[in-house]
Amino acid sequence: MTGTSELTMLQAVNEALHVEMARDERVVVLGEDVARNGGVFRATEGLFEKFGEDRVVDMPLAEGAIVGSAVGLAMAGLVPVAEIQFLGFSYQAMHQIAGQVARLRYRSRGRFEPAITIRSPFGGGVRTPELHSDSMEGQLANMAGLKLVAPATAADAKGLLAASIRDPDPVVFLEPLRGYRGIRGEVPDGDHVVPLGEARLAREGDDVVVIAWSYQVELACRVADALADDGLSVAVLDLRSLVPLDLAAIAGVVDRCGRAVVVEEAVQTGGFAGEVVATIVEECFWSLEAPVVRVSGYDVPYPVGQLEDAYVPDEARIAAAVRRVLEVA
Amino acid sequence: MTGTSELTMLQAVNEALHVEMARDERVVVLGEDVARNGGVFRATEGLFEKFGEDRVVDMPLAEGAIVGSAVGLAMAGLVPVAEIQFLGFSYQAMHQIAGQVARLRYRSRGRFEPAITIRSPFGGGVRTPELHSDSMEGQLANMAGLKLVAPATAADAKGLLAASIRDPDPVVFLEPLRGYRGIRGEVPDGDHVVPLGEARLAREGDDVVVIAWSYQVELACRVADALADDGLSVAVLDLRSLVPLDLAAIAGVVDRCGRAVVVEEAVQTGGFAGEVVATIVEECFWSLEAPVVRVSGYDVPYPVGQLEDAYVPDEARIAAAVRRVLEVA
Amino acid sequence: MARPTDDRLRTILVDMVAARTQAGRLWNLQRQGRIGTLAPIDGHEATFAAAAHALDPTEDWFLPQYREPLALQHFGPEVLEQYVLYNVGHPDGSRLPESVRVAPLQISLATQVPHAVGLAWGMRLRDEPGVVLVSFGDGSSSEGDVHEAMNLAGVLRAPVVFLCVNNQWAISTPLSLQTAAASLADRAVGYGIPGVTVDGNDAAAVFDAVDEARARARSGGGPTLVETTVYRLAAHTTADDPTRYVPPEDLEAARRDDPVERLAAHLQAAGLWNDEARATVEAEALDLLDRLVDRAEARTTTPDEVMDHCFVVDTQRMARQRQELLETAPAGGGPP
Amino acid sequence: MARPTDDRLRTILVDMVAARTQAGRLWNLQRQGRIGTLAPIDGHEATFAAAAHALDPTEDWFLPQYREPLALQHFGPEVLEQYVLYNVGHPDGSRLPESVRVAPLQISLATQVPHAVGLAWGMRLRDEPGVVLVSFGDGSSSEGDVHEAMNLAGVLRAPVVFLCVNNQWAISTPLSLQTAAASLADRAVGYGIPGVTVDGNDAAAVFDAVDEARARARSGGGPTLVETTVYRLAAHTTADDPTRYVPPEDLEAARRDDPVERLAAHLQAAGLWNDEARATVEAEALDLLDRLVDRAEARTTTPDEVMDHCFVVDTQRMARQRQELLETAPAGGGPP
Ligand SMILES: Cc1ncc(C[n+]2csc(CCOP(=O)(O)OP(=O)(O)O)c2C)c(N)n1
Ligand SMILES: Cc1ncc(C[n+]2csc(CCOP(=O)(O)OP(=O)(O)O)c2C)c(N)n1
Ligand SMILES: [Mg+2]
Ligand SMILES: [Mg+2]
Repeated sequence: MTGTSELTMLQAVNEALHVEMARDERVVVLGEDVARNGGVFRATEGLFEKFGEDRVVDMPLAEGAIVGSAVGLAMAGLVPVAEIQFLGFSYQAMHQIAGQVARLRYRSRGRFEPAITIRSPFGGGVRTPELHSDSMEGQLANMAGLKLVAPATAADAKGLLAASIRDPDPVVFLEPLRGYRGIRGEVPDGDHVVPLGEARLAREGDDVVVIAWSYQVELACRVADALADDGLSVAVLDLRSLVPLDLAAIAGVVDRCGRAVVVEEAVQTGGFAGEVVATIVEECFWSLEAPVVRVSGYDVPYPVGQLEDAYVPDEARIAAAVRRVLEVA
Repeated sequence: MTGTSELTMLQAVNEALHVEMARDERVVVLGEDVARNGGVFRATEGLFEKFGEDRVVDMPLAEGAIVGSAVGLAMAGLVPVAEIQFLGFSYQAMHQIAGQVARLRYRSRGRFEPAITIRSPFGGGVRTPELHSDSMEGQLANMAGLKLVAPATAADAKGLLAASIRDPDPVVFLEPLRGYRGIRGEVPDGDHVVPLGEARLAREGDDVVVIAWSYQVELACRVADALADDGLSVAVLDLRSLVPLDLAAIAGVVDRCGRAVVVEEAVQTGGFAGEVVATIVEECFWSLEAPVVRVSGYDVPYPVGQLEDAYVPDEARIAAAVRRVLEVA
Repeated sequence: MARPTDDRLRTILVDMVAARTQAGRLWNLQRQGRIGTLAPIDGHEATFAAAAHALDPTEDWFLPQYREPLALQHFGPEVLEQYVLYNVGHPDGSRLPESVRVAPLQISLATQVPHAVGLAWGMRLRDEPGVVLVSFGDGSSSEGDVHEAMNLAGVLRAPVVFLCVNNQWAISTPLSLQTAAASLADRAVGYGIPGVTVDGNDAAAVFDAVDEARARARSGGGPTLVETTVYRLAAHTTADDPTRYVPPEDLEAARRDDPVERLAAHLQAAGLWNDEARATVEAEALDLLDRLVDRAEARTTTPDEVMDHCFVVDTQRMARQRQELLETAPAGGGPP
Repeated sequence: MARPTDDRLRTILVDMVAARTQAGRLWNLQRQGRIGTLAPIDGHEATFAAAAHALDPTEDWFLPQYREPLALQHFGPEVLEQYVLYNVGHPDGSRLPESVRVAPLQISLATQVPHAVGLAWGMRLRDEPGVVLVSFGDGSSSEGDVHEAMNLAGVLRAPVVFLCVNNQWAISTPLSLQTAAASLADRAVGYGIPGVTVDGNDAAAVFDAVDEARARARSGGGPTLVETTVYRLAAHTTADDPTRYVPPEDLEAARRDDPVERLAAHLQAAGLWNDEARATVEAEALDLLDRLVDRAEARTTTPDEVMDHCFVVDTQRMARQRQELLETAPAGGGPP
């Protein structure tokens, strides 16, 4: 059990589910098309066959009931892992997510344990229909009582999902659509847990840091590698979890670099990048040698296919922002 | 029609509704208890009697249907003004607000006009039960396609509500519970419109600016007045509308003062104050003489009565933040 | 199913009278500013008390909306004690001991209905024998959550009793503006589950219906929708003025069919009840309530309790907020 | 209500055959990478085409889910034209001219159902005579929106026809896991409205049912729920592999009751249809589609169109974003 295997992010997610269901019989997987079909992306493939229809459940098409019944399952002492087929449809369940999942422990003063994980694919770049690509981190982060996790590598997808399922607090776990097959890497076999709340320095660097999460880390790393050829030393900080946010890691790298770019795919206004900028101002204002720059989606709904490339932050926009921040005297 | 009257904020809201319904027969008011009862706070008092049951409608208890049918009314060319009884229950309608209201024009490429206003009381300080006091500006601001308006005075409540109803874009209009009876002032009689997107300098000042909206402007002004006795010159900028955000006004006052405090009542992480800080960094970083400080709610759900005072930002916390920002050399 | 014995009905009546009496005292305390907004129970006593008595508090769950607690004595004295604490605004008021199978009040209407389905389903997965009763109003029945939950329960054959308490009003909205359905129990057929409407002022009928639904659920027969028709005899809450919208003649008529008086008359005829018994129950109820109010008012909070029980361990930011709070917050809170 | 004439049925069949033919071609285009994910129509033709024909496109509205457009020729040729444009990923594909009373496809399932109620209500407020038909699947019927909307429509007596297209599947989820209801039309009684189930492979029966519901709505009789039972004969979408979950024998049986073949046989017997007619319709349908595809592929976008039609006037920030976009974005988009 000490080796590694090369997996896509999707396979890593699937493996984490297999390991956690085998490890803890309280774990129950529920969602639309998760059982017999193994999920529309195959993230839950093989679970139904292995763990049976009591623990892997195809639900009626009603996100409110998926999340709402997960609350009840948690009250019964189970550990539900609910899938929302695409994050944009979590709006249908927001009253249960923000009002119930996030507050079950708080309301009951610790009596009930909301050991609930809500997994959902999100983000663009793959020409999905409306609402399939929406990024909502900023909104979810503002719902107190939820943890919010967004891995950028296959290994982290496995290790952070395991940690999320084991965590006694509720976690919204975001899986980048583009990463499902587009990100692969060595993943530890068997038990593999990455603690929540610790950022990861994806690239060392001293001139400027790009702070990102999820698929944008992949883009940022490519930019860092490309700019290294120009002699620029670009650090990349992968936040990994937005709540809890690793304040110390942010401060550490910004203190060192003095310049920062924050990348996200969501609508800019009210997005989580703004939170990161505010955090930088609070934690290490005096280290800043230039204004922090956000690279975000624009302030319009996520568009249809032909306009997607215009909307989604790409390497060129990130590189331009990095250069802009570095140009400031 | 050129005089003014002293009104509470609640009366100002009510007056705006009366004026707009009389002015434009396409305006329809719908919500829970808005007709025969005149609203649980009496914001819609007298409308049912004056405009009849076709235009002032008590709806079944279903926020999704209130907002969802408002979308249909707008498609029919009407101008719905929907009330969500307390903002915390807008979660029940979030799929309609974020996914439908906000995107009706965008999706139909301008065919349908979402001239929809969603009014809702929000904010704490009056010992309401759970979810009645939640502040959700950060979340709503991140839903592209929505305007977001939050008046701080009685006159603005009337003028901005009129502007919101007349606006062809959808507006979420936030009314502070504490302000309903706690804020009063001179309000122009008859037609009174305050354009959306223009901040208001509520207090002149040169040393530091407190940026706020809704009831927090009231608190900020009291702090500014109190600190004036100590010889401190504290400006207060009332954003009035969060989307569109008045970037020029923010830049102008921060450039002048060099120091800023942003106040909001919501959960800090992911709240709109973070957006304001990021905006300041983008617009006027080089003017900053000290880190911008946020005064916010804490990162927990809005609490029950006895813990409310510990949670809600008050004058003492705002004053302490102002002093802290001023102390930075 | 067997009609409840008169002895059982007497226990139910005792609970109902106590609830009515305590509701009156709480109303006055609210008017004196000693407790927060209150939702009176008047008119719902038979439904809530009888439904509770049809359950086994050691195995079954009761998931309430917000009016129920005064009539849930069958689930243990802690329900009332914590309800009083809740009403003085103390956060611990929403916590019941592990042994009490009652959930906190639900303010976000109807959201507890899918919880009930999940809880019942979870109990079955854990081979626990109990059922879950979830209570919600006629107004709440319009929320999507109720539909999604009843449909899911039908598919899962979850051991749930859906208790729809139709008191004809949702604040100011009468049933006729709430739905065009002839009966809310008619919803059941759309989920392939049994549905029944009973007179909610008839404690025996409610007991019967819930008892039958419970037996069905326990034997694997799945969920049942039980609608009880009652009339809200008081204001929606202390913040409401029903004279603005309730037709006085309707209220008058409903008062003539008061559930407490009806059961009292029946038991009086059976020789099991009289004015003296009532006076004793009322006096004890008030005495108990007053003691609980005193006790609740004596409890305080420290400001940083606002941070407790959000996460198991504070995040870095929360830890700092806790620190700031201890330094800056006004002294601990107390009753209103 | 009168059964549709055979002439009317022939028009419906022409639309159905065209739809089936075009769906096949679109499937191939998707496989060639020329269009995006597609939801085939196979098995739904009779329901959609007959329902459309029972409406008056100059007065009534059709609010679709996402499979319908190929069979909505009755509402005008623009429906197909824009659908093709939609499928090549062009934003204008969701815009129909003012004269075409069809809403854009709805991806967020069931959210269009309350829209229909508001639209119908609004038309009545404006003294317009039309009705609104809203179409949604068996899977979508589990969403809270459907409940809230049908209940509201019952109260308002809104002129709406709820067309629940029960094709036995929601992606991989069979009806038996979707609901325990014997029929989805059984939901109607819970809202005090009429509900009827018809064989959705029988174009005449669908026409009848919608015609009757429409007449009721127009005469102030309020909404009707019409469930049509059909079978999804193809994959859920081009991204789906139904062999993982559809029992082959069920599919085989359903294929034997193909709605297109059934109506063709009827009209052939009546002397109104033959292989030649079919060949002509198919050829014309393909020809039309190919022209529309060519035309759609020839259209492009400029990057800053992504900012259009969000607000009437860009906010300050949006104006800057538009500027940045024009400077940095990759050249205009085209088909996939
Ligand atoms: C989701 C939601 N919407 C609105 C409210 C505000 N509200 C509180 S009680 C109430 C009426 C409830 O009526 P019903 O369900 O019939 O219960 P009753 O008060 O009659 O017992 C409303 C609208 C709420 N608490 N939650
Ligand atoms: C609110 C929402 N949840 C989930 C999805 C993902 N999804 C797309 S189609 C579909 C199944 C729809 O089934 P049904 O309503 O029966 O329509 P059909 O595809 O059978 O025509 C699902 C789950 C979605 N688009 N919207
Ligand atoms: Mg009621
Ligand atoms: Mg279907």
